[in-house]
Amino acid sequence: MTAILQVKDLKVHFQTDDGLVKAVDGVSFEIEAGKTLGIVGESGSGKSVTSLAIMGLHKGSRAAVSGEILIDGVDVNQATEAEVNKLRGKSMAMIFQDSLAALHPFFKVGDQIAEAYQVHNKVSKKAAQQVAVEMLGRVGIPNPTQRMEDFPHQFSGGMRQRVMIAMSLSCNPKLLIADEPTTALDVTVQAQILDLLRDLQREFGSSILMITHDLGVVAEIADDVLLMYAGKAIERGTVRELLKTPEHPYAWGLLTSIPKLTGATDSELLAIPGTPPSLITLPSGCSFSPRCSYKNRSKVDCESAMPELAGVKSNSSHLVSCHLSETDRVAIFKSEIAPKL
Amino acid sequence: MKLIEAAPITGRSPAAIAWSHLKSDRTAWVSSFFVFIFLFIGVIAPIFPRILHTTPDAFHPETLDADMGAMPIGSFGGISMQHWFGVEPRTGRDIFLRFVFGARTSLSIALIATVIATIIGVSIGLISGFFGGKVDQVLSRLMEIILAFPSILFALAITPVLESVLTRAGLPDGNGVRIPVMIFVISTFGWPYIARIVRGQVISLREREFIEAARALGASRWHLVFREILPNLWAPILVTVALNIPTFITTEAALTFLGAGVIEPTSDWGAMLLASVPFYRVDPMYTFIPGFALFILVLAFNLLGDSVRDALDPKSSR
Amino acid sequence: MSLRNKFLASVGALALGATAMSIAPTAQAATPASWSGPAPAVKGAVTGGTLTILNQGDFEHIDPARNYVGGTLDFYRFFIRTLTQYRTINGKTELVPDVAADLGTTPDNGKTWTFKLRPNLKYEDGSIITCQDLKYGTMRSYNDEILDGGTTYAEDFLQNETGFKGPYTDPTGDLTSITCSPKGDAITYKLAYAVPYFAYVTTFGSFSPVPKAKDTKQNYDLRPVSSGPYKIESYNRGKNMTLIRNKNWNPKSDPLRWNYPDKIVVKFGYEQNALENMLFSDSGEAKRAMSLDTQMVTNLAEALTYSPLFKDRLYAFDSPYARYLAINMDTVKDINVRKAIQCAVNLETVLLAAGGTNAGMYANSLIPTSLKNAYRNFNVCGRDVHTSPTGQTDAAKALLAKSPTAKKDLILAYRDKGTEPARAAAVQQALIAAGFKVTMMKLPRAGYYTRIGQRDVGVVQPDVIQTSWGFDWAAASGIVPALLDGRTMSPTDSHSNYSRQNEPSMQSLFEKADMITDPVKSDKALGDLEQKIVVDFAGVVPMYIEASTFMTGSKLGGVQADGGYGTLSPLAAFVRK
Amino acid sequence: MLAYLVRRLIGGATVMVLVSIFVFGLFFVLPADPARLACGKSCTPELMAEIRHTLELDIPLPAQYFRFVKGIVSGRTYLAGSEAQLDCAAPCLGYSYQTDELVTNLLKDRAPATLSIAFGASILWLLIGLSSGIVSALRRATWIDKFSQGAALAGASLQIYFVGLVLQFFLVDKLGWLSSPGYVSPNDYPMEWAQGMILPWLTLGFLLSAIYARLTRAGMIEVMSEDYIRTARAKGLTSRSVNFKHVMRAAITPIITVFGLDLGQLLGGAVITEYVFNIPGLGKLATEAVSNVDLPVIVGTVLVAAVFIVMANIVVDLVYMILDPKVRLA
Repeated sequence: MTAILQVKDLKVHFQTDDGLVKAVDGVSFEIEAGKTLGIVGESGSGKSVTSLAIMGLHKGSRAAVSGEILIDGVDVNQATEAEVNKLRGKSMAMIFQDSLAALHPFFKVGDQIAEAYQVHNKVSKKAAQQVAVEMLGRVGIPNPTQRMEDFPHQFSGGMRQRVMIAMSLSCNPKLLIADEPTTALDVTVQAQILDLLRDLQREFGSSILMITHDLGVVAEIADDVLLMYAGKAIERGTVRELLKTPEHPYAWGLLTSIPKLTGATDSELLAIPGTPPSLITLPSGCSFSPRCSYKNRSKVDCESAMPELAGVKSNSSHLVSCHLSETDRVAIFKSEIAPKL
Repeated sequence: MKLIEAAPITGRSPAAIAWSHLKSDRTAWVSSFFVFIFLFIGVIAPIFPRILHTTPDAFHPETLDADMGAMPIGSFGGISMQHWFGVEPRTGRDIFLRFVFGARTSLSIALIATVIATIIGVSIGLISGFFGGKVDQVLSRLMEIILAFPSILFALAITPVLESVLTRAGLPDGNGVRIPVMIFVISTFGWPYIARIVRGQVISLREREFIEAARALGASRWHLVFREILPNLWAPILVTVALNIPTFITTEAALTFLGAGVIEPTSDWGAMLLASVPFYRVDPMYTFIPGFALFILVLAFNLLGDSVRDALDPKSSR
Repeated sequence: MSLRNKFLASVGALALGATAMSIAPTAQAATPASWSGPAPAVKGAVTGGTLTILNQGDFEHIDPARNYVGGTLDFYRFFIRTLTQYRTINGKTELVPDVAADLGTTPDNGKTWTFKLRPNLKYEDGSIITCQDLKYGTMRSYNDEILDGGTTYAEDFLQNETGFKGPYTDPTGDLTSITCSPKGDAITYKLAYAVPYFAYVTTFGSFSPVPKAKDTKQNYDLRPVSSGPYKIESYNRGKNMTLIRNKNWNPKSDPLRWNYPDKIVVKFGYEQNALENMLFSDSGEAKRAMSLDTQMVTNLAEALTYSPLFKDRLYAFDSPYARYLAINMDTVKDINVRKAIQCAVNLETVLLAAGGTNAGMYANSLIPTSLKNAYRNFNVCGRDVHTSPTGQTDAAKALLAKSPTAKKDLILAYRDKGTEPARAAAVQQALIAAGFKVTMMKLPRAGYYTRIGQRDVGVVQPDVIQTSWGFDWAAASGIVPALLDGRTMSPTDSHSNYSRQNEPSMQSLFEKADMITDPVKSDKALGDLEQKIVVDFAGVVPMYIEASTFMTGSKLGGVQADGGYGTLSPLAAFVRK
Repeated sequence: MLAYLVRRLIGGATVMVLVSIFVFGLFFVLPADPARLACGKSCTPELMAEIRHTLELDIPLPAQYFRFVKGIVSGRTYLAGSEAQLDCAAPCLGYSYQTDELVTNLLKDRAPATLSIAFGASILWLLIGLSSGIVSALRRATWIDKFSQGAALAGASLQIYFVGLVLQFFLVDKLGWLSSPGYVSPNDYPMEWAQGMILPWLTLGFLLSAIYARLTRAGMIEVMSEDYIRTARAKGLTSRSVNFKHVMRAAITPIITVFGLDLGQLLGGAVITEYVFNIPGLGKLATEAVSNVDLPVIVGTVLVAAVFIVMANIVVDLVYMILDPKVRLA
């Protein structure tokens, strides 16, 4: 198995008037060919920033990016804008959350897709247009030839997201980064888009990096999951591991907060007490400790230091960063969490 | 299904943020300093005649060369210890004093006009934005019409008319009429610009939750407009006003320059520039002093306006 | 632009009309040799070349019946001849017969005038100029509604029992007061009342010959038939006009015209500044050019600074304008106050505001010194203004003290034009210094003279009025009656008697003056009258007689100041090789 | 689209009618009664009445306004039947009290000068404004950005009646690089025309370009932060095509709008420019008319200027529709 993307100790810091914002602070992971990694976390946890860093889209902004982002043997972080441009769209493509904002309002969707194809393939405009039609067809947009001529605002949210997907897949990228692709859509459409993504992934054999705050989405599509909190990875493992036997108190909170059999609801918003910490003045030690209901059970002082991301038991693939001893975690999970799942 | 929303990075009020921005903004300091200086000399103008032992209107024939087209004697338009900025050709009036008192006239007219235009603009903007429908249509059309007027040109045309009307109404001839007329004209053509912006803001605010809430609580319309909406508009209003003052100052100067302004012998920058035109070649200083001063003042106001805008709305380009 | 403001013009006429002067001078006797052509050669003149005239705007009118603009009256003599005309040689201006052969004779002391006519004068087409043409030229000027503009002298002075309305409106009608001698060698005018100075009046265009067959009504303005040394080759209104020699003009028949250039080109549509700068920099066509309507204003100071460079192309001369303040005797009734105003005004600052010593010379009287018989060098406020022009503030205060109750706040009316605001400010300062309170009444150019003359009830009347007067002919009769005779006023309008002077004692003197036959004596009488009104009644404050400063291209010669019209005249101009 | 156009045209028309009523009202509150002015010194009640009749001031106000409008639409005849009958073809704005010329002729005579100014100046200010705006948006916070922003700010704060004189003093009088400003017909003397126009063009171009520089910069910077620009980059487009295709396309629309409106304002008469440089355009005509209380001309010039502004507004809206699909298809 070969890794398409390797991210080592990624740090993205923003210098603001109020101080240094550590949006991403030392995150590492890799994605293997054809696999899907889901990065989960609430807004401000740094997941989107991570995705932009991978696309090299922080270049020319105030962000200070450090660490290694290897794709196709190129370190995006070291590469020049020109070099990254070769990768963008071809080796890695991105689907953004708000498709209305992400598509140019003044250009026809057909042209926008064709453009994406033309960047990396020396072909005539006509040929590119043809590809665009095909892609639109592929992503399931009815009578694509006419729709080519339409402008983004003339599409429904779902259709627009399909356009985004068509555009991102037009050059058959090895890695597809989807930043909350379904958040803006209603539930039924979400399902359709996810199905579409899965089918296309099979068809194109590309890997997907799925950025989301929605465990449901992860369950649907991801093979592995990376759980982020306040710019750090706090738990990592296969979907199964993370959803069935979560190790981190935060993960527990997330899972128990998912209502059973009912649709989306805001009534459970306070399932995890407190609010995420300011990224400027992080709490000392474990950044989750202020909200952790179990920190008193810990033998180590949670405020002392940020716990390492360490393997659970013998299993090397399932990693967690928590001061609670494994036995405590098992105990707590059995007695208090499992029943709620 | 949503998870917990992120909390704001810091909990400071927009005003506090804006103020901290302004304080750290050097341009803002420098420009407001200059603005202050001009306002200051305008205010203390009356002390200068005492210092210089002459008035802005007093003629000084001794400073002119009668046989040379009555141009000032000496270089740079007759600059001397007695006459710091030189003297006017053909009258010998002290340019420094006229400059100082000119600042007084120009600024007070512009500022009063600003206040009036702002009051009208804000209230009309609020009303037409909040009540919408017929009211809005009528008011918007009114603005459209006023904006369709070639303002300077029309101001020129209407000045004598208003003048006669007011004179018949019993106001004294001369500046007693001229100045009110100018203020009226400037604010009349000024307010729609403010109103339009306010209107836009109100329309966007109108549907916001907190207004809905207040409405639900059965607050009266006037309460909504003035208690709920207005307080949320101070930022855009402030910016608009800040950027309008220089426009009004220049309009005042332009009107006077074109002869629809204050009357001899009252000092006014526009009038000084106008009077200097025939001599700009022979006595450049005479043109340069009021012209440059006007430039600095307007520049200062513009810079200040920009700073205020940047401070109040961080999205704006830096 | 105009010799006087147009409104003023008609006023001047009407004023005089109202002034019934009963007796006229004894007719001139012998005809001086100088009355027969040709005009004496100009020193150093060369024939040939093209004279260029650059003007701001087009001529208002060149139809003789409609033209009343100083510069144009002077210029159009190139192709228009009138009954009498002014001749200027070496700075000396005199009245000479033009189409006429003498300056007229009157059997009945000025009510009837007969002029002998020069034999066989020709139009440009070679046809003879007849007495009938002269009569017709006057008759058509009665059609004011079609031929607007021009003087109203003919209508004002000539009898018109039949109520003739002009040849266009009643083609069958006749102006019986003009008759031609059987041989057609003399023309006779019957006046409604005696006008001793009628020979001056006949210098105006309504006394020029127009061939009825060639009269094109309004369009005559575009192509008048020439009787002078040049004829119109082309005339594009608002753009340009070209004059070429008129072969049928005979120099021997003309005592006042020259024809040195082969061609005269007039161009219109230049802006004051641009034009001034062209002449100033003496560049391109401006080398051979002059302007009829553009004085040096902007560049005056510069021109003076380097005057040696310009000495032979800079022309400074007295214009016929007297600049003065009229004190409204209706509203300022107290003599002491009026005298105080007179004392307070500081002629020095006023003249400086006008541009200094080059803008004019201090005046104690409305009558220019050039009118020897009429001018009186009296003191105003006890001082000779020529030597001590500054305001007599203390004297003024003393006078005011004499009548403490009298009104001391004055409205000062002035026109928003040229240096007038600055001058008004000078007056205002002087008055304030003397203890007056002064409100400035700034009035637009148009209708200024109407506004300041209004006496209608309910109209705010100014107390002090800044105005000016340029005489139509060089005689006190062209000044004093128009400006100071109470009889000119109507209940609603002061006409040009802006002082509203109507003192009984003065009016009786005016009536006496009417009786005077001899022009010299009449000048003297009117001079005395003016002195009394200025000194004893302080009805006006004379300030200065205006001087004009013109510039021409360096290659022009023979250009001269014309005393007749107070403008720079191209009549004798020639182009240096 | 068509319906919209019609609606806008009707709207514009109503605005014009209201403007005209308002301006026409000037005739009657005026300080100097035109008849009294024309009547002059020798004014008798009879003469006064006659003049009132000639000027058609002796009929009720609405009737006068109606005739005025009718004159514009289909021409009118003064003193019909009399010897002095005057026919005034449509669009008739009457005769100048000052020069007795047809107002429409005066306007025709003066329009070319104003057009000349607008023509040259607008090209200049677009070029300068856009380019410097783009440069400083792309080279943000560099010295060149700071410089052009400084220049723009200065330009926005300078007054034409000051800059004009200063430039004339140096470029024309002292250095003699330019010939003194003025207007001659480009047909008769194309060279002199250009020479005379350079200074006005430069002055106006520089001052107005300031606004455009600021506008362009702000607009581009705002667009650059848009999601769809990020998308464009994510596609792997070169920064060149991102900036000049994607960013410009979105940033240009408001600039064109402002340009249209400015041009409309200018065509109505560059009052101050013409005044400063002595250029016989519509603005000059208007100022002269005002100082002469020449009502028909005042009304004429104001109306023409208003027409230009209203037209500009409509054109701009249409252009906007073409440029912005959202509006177009809404």
